[in-house]
Amino acid sequence: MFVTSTVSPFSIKTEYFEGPLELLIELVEKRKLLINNISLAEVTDEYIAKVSEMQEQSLPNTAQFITLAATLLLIKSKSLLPVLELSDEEETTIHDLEDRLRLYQIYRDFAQSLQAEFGSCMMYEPVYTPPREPLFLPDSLCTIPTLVEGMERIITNLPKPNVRQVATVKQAISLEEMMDSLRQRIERQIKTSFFKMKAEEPERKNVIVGFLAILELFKQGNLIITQITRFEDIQIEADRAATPRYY
Amino acid sequence: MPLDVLIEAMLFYQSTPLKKASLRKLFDVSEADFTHAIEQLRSRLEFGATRVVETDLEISLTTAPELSEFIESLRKAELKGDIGKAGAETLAIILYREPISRAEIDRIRGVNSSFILRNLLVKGLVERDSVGNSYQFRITPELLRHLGVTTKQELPRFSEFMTAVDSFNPETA
Amino acid sequence: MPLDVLIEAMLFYQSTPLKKASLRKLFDVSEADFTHAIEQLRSRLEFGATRVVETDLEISLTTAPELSEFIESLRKAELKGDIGKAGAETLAIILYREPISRAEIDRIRGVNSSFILRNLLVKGLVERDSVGNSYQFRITPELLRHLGVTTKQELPRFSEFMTAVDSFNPETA
Repeated sequence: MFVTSTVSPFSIKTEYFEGPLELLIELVEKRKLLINNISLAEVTDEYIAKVSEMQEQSLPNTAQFITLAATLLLIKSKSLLPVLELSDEEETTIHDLEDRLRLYQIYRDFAQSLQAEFGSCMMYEPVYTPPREPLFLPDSLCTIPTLVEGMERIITNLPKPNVRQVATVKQAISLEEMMDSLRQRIERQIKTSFFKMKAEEPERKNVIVGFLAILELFKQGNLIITQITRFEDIQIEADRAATPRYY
Repeated sequence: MPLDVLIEAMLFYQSTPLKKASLRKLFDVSEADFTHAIEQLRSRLEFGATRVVETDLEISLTTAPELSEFIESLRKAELKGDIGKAGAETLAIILYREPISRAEIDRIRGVNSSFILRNLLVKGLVERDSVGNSYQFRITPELLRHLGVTTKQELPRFSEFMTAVDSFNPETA
Repeated sequence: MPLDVLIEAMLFYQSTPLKKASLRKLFDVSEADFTHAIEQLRSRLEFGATRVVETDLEISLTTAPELSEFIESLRKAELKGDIGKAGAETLAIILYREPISRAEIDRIRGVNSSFILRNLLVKGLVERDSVGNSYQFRITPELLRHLGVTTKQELPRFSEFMTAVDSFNPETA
């Protein structure tokens, strides 16, 4: 695709995904899973690793990949941490993602058969042979001013790559920013040692990994979550006496 | 002269896709008569070298798909090119949903499609009409020629694909 | 594929008279088989819009003589209409950028220009030269005289337009 020609020849060549849905469906299918909350939670880490890689290589459309990463993280956080409260809007976004992905999968499957079919059995129009008798029929549009106007229209309609890039940069948030805001939100609901972890960890990327690891611990039951009364702080403890306590 | 012969003459003479609406206007016939004439033409040509390729708006006369290898042997080697994953995906969406705006295509693909649409326009595989402030995209006979079918309904797996997409409710489809 | 269909495909696709001797050589058939196939083709086409026209040496596919009046009216209509906005744009690119290939014209305009180019060719406003596998288009000397252009550089805003087109790189679009 066109990206290989714009990326410098020295960058590492990785499999290129044009859109976030394309990447997501690929990850789900690679594991032979159906599209649902469980499978989406399962591929979240790998999806995020991939987007983080894309961000480093400054590939196009990264912003759209990050938006989807945020939804995936919500799905994953909710599956590992059922106490996490989601807004109605977030519930809808999650539900819509599954539907969008299923629909996308149908189009993508059909596209694969189109791609295989394309050009394999061409039907041809006759070769065009211009008339032999030389005619010359200029009309009222064949004047220099009209043609200059035509040229102006063409130039106005040329795609403006730079304008588009600037617009994308403005709205783009980085993967780290997105993860940070989600982390803060979970912290508001649950007390954990995220702050401590962050202070000890200068590499932002590792904060993400740490965050995912903690979520993973919940799932594996290595942390105990206690909520004394409703609306009160949630206490998190390690499940083994030997490990240090988190609050 | 029967209408089907006149239409064939016109397609043969122009040897490029023509608007069905202009043909109907030229011959001053109803849609039913026109459709009937096209059917007659299709069945008359069945055992010959040519086929009628038809989209919602256009019609064209081309060589039969079974002749593709033979015609290719006559041509100077020419790159047919691959449409790529993104191109095929965009075409699949247009095939099902035409006429469709870029915004809707972007929504289904989850990514900006302006580059890919421009590419498909340049190749003549889709065309666009200006509707209000935006463009509506449609497939062209050129695309069907490349896929070796005379109508999109003939595409392998097309009805299966239609049913699958239809089963989604309209607001998400 | 039956021989008569192959011959029809060849005549339809090439849309120019072909040497009978070369066709026989291409299909590696005897004169009798060839003549028989032509007879079959003639009778199959009898009720359609096209006819096989044969001279001693050549063979071609044309519209039936009964349709000549109709075809003539099409030709006149085609010559009568003006080139339109799209025609003026295409003519403008050729004027400023000649010699230019169709692919390049399409790339700059962002749409397929093949139909428009035919119209400009028919009207004698542009001409084409075969270069390798493709064609290069130029303004005809008649139109240049009509426009009063002697050198491209004296065209209005020449360098401004050239810079704008040159700086457009579709790879990054």
